[in-house]
Amino acid sequence: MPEPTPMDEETLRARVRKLLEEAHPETTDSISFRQKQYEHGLAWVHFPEGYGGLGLSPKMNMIVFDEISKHSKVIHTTPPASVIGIGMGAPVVLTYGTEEMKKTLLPKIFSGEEVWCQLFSEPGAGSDVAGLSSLAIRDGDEWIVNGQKVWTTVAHLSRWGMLLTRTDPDAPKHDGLSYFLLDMKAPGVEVRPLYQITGEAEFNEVFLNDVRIPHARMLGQEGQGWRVAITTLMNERVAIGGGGSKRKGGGATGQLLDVWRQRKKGAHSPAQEAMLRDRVTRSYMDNELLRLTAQRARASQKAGNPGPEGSVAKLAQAEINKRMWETAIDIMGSDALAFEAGYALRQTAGAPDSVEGIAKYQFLRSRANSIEGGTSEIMRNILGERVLGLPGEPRIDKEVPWKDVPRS
Amino acid sequence: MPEPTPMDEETLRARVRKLLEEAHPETTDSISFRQKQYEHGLAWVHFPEGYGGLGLSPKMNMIVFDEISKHSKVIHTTPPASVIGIGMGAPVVLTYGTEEMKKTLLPKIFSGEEVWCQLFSEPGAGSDVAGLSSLAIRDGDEWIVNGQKVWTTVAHLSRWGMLLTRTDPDAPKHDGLSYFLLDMKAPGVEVRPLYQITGEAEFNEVFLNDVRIPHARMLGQEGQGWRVAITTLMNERVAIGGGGSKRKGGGATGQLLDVWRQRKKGAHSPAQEAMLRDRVTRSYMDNELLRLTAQRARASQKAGNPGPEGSVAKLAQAEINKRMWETAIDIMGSDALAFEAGYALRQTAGAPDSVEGIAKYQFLRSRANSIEGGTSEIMRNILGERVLGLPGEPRIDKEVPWKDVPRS
Amino acid sequence: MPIEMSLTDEHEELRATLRAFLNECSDEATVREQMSTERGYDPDVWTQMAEQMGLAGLIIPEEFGGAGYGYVELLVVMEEMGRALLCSPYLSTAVLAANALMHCADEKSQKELLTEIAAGRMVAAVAHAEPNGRWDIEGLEMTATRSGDQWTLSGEKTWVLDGGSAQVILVLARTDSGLSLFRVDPEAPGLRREAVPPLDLTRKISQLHFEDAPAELISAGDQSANFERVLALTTAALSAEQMGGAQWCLETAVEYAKTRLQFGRPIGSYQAIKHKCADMLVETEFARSAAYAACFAAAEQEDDFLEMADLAQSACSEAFFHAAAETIQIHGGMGFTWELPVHLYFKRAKASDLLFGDAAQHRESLANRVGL
Amino acid sequence: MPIEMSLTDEHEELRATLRAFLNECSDEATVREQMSTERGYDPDVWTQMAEQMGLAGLIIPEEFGGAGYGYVELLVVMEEMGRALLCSPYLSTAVLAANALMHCADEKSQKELLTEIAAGRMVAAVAHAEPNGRWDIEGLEMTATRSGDQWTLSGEKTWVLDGGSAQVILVLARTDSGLSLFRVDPEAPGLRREAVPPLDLTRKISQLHFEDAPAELISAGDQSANFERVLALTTAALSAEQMGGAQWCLETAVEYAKTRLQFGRPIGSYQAIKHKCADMLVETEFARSAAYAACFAAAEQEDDFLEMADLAQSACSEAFFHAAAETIQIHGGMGFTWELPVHLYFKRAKASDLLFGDAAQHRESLANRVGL
Repeated sequence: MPEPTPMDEETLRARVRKLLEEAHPETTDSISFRQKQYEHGLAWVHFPEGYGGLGLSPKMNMIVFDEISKHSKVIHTTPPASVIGIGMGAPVVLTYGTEEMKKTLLPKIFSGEEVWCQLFSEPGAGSDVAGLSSLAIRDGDEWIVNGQKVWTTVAHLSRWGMLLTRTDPDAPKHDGLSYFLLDMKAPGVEVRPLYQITGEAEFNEVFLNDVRIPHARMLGQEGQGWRVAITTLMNERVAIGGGGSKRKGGGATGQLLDVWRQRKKGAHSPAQEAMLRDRVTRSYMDNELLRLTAQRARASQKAGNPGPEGSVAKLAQAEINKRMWETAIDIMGSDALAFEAGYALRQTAGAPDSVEGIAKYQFLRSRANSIEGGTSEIMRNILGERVLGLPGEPRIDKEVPWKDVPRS
Repeated sequence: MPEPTPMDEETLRARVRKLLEEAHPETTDSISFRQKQYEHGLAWVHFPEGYGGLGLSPKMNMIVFDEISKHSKVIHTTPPASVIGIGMGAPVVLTYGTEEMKKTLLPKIFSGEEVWCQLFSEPGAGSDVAGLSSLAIRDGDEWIVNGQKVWTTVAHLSRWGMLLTRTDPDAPKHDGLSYFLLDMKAPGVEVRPLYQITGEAEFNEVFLNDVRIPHARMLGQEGQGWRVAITTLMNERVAIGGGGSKRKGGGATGQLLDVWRQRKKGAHSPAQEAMLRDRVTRSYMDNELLRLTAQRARASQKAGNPGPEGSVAKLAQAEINKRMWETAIDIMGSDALAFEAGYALRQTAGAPDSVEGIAKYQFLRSRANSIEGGTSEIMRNILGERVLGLPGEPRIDKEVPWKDVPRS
Repeated sequence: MPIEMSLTDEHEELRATLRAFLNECSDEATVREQMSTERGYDPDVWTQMAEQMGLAGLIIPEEFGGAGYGYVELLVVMEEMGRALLCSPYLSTAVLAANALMHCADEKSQKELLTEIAAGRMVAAVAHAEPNGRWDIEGLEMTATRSGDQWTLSGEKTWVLDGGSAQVILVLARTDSGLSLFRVDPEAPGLRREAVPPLDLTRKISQLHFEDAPAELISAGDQSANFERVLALTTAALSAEQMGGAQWCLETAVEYAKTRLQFGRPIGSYQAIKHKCADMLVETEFARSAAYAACFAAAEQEDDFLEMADLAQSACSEAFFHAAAETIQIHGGMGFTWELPVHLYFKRAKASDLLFGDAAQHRESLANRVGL
Repeated sequence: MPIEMSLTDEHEELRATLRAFLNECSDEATVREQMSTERGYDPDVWTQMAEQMGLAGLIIPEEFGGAGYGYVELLVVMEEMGRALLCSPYLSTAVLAANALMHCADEKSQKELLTEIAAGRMVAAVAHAEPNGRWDIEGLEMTATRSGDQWTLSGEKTWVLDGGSAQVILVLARTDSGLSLFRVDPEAPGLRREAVPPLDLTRKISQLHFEDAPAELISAGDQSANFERVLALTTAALSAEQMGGAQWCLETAVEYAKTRLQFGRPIGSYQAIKHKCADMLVETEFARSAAYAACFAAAEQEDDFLEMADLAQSACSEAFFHAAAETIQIHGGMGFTWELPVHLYFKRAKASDLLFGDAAQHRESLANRVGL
């Protein structure tokens, strides 16, 4: 990325006001407004000029937001389905895409016209993403892909998929992968919802049957897909390791406290109340510690001494969440025998409307916290090896051809 | 061991009465009585005749004990220092010793005249006993041994040591070991107490400097020491995995309940009392579950279907003990800031005389429970691999010469 | 008196027969089919269990058409049913209602109702808990109203197992003589039965609204102590079911850990997974000891039975929940999908824990009994 | 107001200086030597810490000869002292007594005593807890007796830090105006000081028996709220010490896990050990956040300081104890020998937890403050 050119805050604010003169959020729909925002270089100001940015520091994106807020009650923020495209798709296109890709794809990613999804995980390759076995075989100017992807958010809404697939089974596993832009409307691409413990399908399975992809849609070099994918994964992990509420007693803690305060009086013996209260206090503490650790992480980052606080959060939060919602259920006691939301299989959940409803939903949903975005076991490996410098285990899957590595 | 010859209970009881006519515990000192007991084949009735036994089933040892109890108020049970000699030394001598060894050593093991110790563990070889690095080099009819042993109970009282040492560094680690009877009075054998967290030294370190052992004192073949040692280790593990009290609320549980019942009234808030009471109840339950599991294990054994219950006990008990004594400390609260027993370094501990004193001592001592006789980590490996059949980890220390295996 | 806790060859035969039956009638597809119905079980299978296998009347005395077996047989049956996640009114009818009738009801009702239950012709629900959220005997507050020879009931009963499909409802309510047992016709005027959407789809629950509903008094004298025993007998049986569920989780997790490869080797070869499995084994074996102790104590009418039932509920609830949670974790992403059955066990585990008061409450009850 | 919790370069310099000093004056051999003395510390080192490094008066205002620093500097100091297991009257004198004087005493006494403390000429002990086992303000029951202008004290005070070697004893006792602070000469008639054999050899404690011992009243009005704050300030500082201890354990365990080989590879390459270390890291980092939050809140006089002190005591006590316990486990057999220093940290951890009311009590206090 080019060095940010200096532009002072006031100049930037003036440009925002100019955009608002052309299109005002209160009178323009989201897509149209965001198209204009892109044209003005105010989509992501840290991108280069001509690609929706102005070559500024990433911090200055806040100023755009702030200036729009000043002049409009309506804010056209990132559409939920576009989070992946904007967070992961756009940087990848910018770094590895052709000029034509950048020009055609980036505006529609930002505007929300085209949703993107990420096609890395496979049923046989969970923690071991690089062990994936979908296979692309070259056929003239095209590749023919077969395989199955899983855990694909918004696949059913997507126009484009970021596909990581094997192109050389004879190479060691990390070296035989390539990265493609997949047209999700192409023949042979089939998307099926994957229902979870709650009955919702936040994710999809994507089946690829003889799907043809032009060679020109490969991002990065052949066999260098892992390197391209790594950037994407880094962004994902940061996105998931939230770090709890920013406000004391806020967020999930607040919901737990509501469950506690609204508990049925007399349902628990005094001793049971004392123990539940201690568990609630522990959860309160846990969330405070997450919050304070995130705060400390920001301070260290700012001071230029990033510590291990960030990596710690993902692991801790998963366990903290599960414990917290278990406590909420035990506070409700037998009232938790009823699951009012029901289990109708559905693609998107309506948010439960009571604190008890939220707690019951989260009790189930939170089981995934220690799995999604890196299992707690993998996170402990990462903390142990990358942060503490402990040695790795003997590996039998490296430096041998992928096809010779045992797999299930 | 030969098939037990049938001898009915009454005949055996008659033989015991005959022994008692010759020497009565109430009028004979322990050593003299146990010498006679040996001569009569009533030391370990499952040993062959002529070696302190009668070739009976091991169960029949109980009858000897029972008959003696009937006729004597004094019972000369196993002297504490002889537990290892009797439990591990005698079987090894019986299986691997020469006729002369059996004749000279077994009577003195049983009588308590000669104490035995076990010299397997080394500072560099804890969980990985077979990785040990003390080395014996052949010199004519003798071996010259150098190295250091550790965790040697009663070494300072011992006449004989069961020594496992390396005789071939070029062989894979299990194949290069030999097993010797070591004269603990030999020049070059130095015993030093190893003090623990409590200030006591239950164990010793044993330093071997150019110690000469006649080749004739090798038990089993050269290079087959591991096989000889295995028998010994099996006995040890059984001895440690106790399985808790046999009586409801007895043993350590009883001591915890005493601490709980004698707690200082008013020192804890009602909520704290409720939580401590729950922890006490959990410990009570844990010990009940240990007791019931041991009971179930005995029943399965009897029914001829031994299950995993036995292996489970060692792991569970270690964690249960640590948790239990932590609870006792927290009940005492600030009173646990005082350690009345003091930490004077000493070879044997006087038992503390109050329940609080016992609890404080055990709080410290129990930290070793998850280490001694197999760490909890090793026990989990054993349960996972041997009981559940889960695959082992890749090994880099097998099938290569011991000298090429990295070690600290 | 120490109990000799071991199963005989006959018990193992019973287990084998039952497992074969459940492999057939409670395979995963059947469980999913039944749990999505309103009734929640297949009445034909229920009849079959009663008629062909004598299961409905397993613990009902022979004089009432039952098999006259005891709690050791029930232990085996519940363990297997828990393992197979059977959708069935077994707990409500053959355990809770049968015990309530055997311990609290008059002979006439025993004869009439137990015979029907044993024959598989009647599903019976027991209505005891109330909206106050309590599970102890003192928490039962509904009071019956008498006018002449007629009794009526008003108020609410919650978490009634199979209350929606039962052919008879047994209601606990207070009268001048103390806690009493009533028989109510499910179609009685003034009784409204409302299905509750359950956390655990494999066990259906209802809320019952009574408004001057006619009821027949079928007990004599205060049933507090008797019904406390009924609840303990029910949790003892349930604990065996929970232990069976934990055992399924352990086996399923271990099997997956052996066959699922990541980074070129089975995930069960990694200590993180291996040690989880080892800890599950310990907890499951302890749960087994607890369930055995409670059921053997019930069978032998040991003095410490109530204590053992508390111990078993607490140990087995936690063991099953932990086992189900770890089994999800060991399965990774697939573990929390609807597609795999693990989540069904997870929900069953939590619901079973909450059903008669949770593990912590039973620990408190145990502490009270032991005098801590 | 959110606090910006980060250390400046000056703080890091302070840390580096202190660490160099402690490497010299609190190496393992010195700790073992000092802990086996009756006094429990080296008075020369104490003087040096005061005179050369200004540590004794770190938080004492400059007007009383102190350095006039705040709680952020104290955070750094306590963390390093905890890491080095320093044997010193620092907690008793420079933290607890200094805070008691600063918050509860009259100006004359402040001037007199704080100056002496800052100069390193006086070790001071605070006597508050009593044999009833309570650590809350209401638990302080000793009542001072007045006759004319003279006050005398009778009764017992327990767990007095450095009570045996102190040159002044500050006693909390009740008078008509409420909780009050008294100054007692250690050599006063009627005062008997009894050394208590401590669980944690590195911190000496005494029991004080008062029998009509003359005392000087040095506070005005009820000091309950002030002394509650003093205790919170002390636990906040102690939590930083505990966090430093946990950090030592983590580093020591990790270092051992890297170098100890079993079965041909470092034990830290096994997940059983690696994951233990990772969990220790999480807990230690959380403890650091808690200690920082409490000490920064103290420094900034935030409204939520008392809450943060409770949080810190609870989090740091548990983190230190777990870290020490796991460090023993990771070291295997050697971990519980006298020879290795791990056991000293283990004992320090438990004693520090118990010293001002344990983690569970502080959670209850936190719940009260937050209104749960």
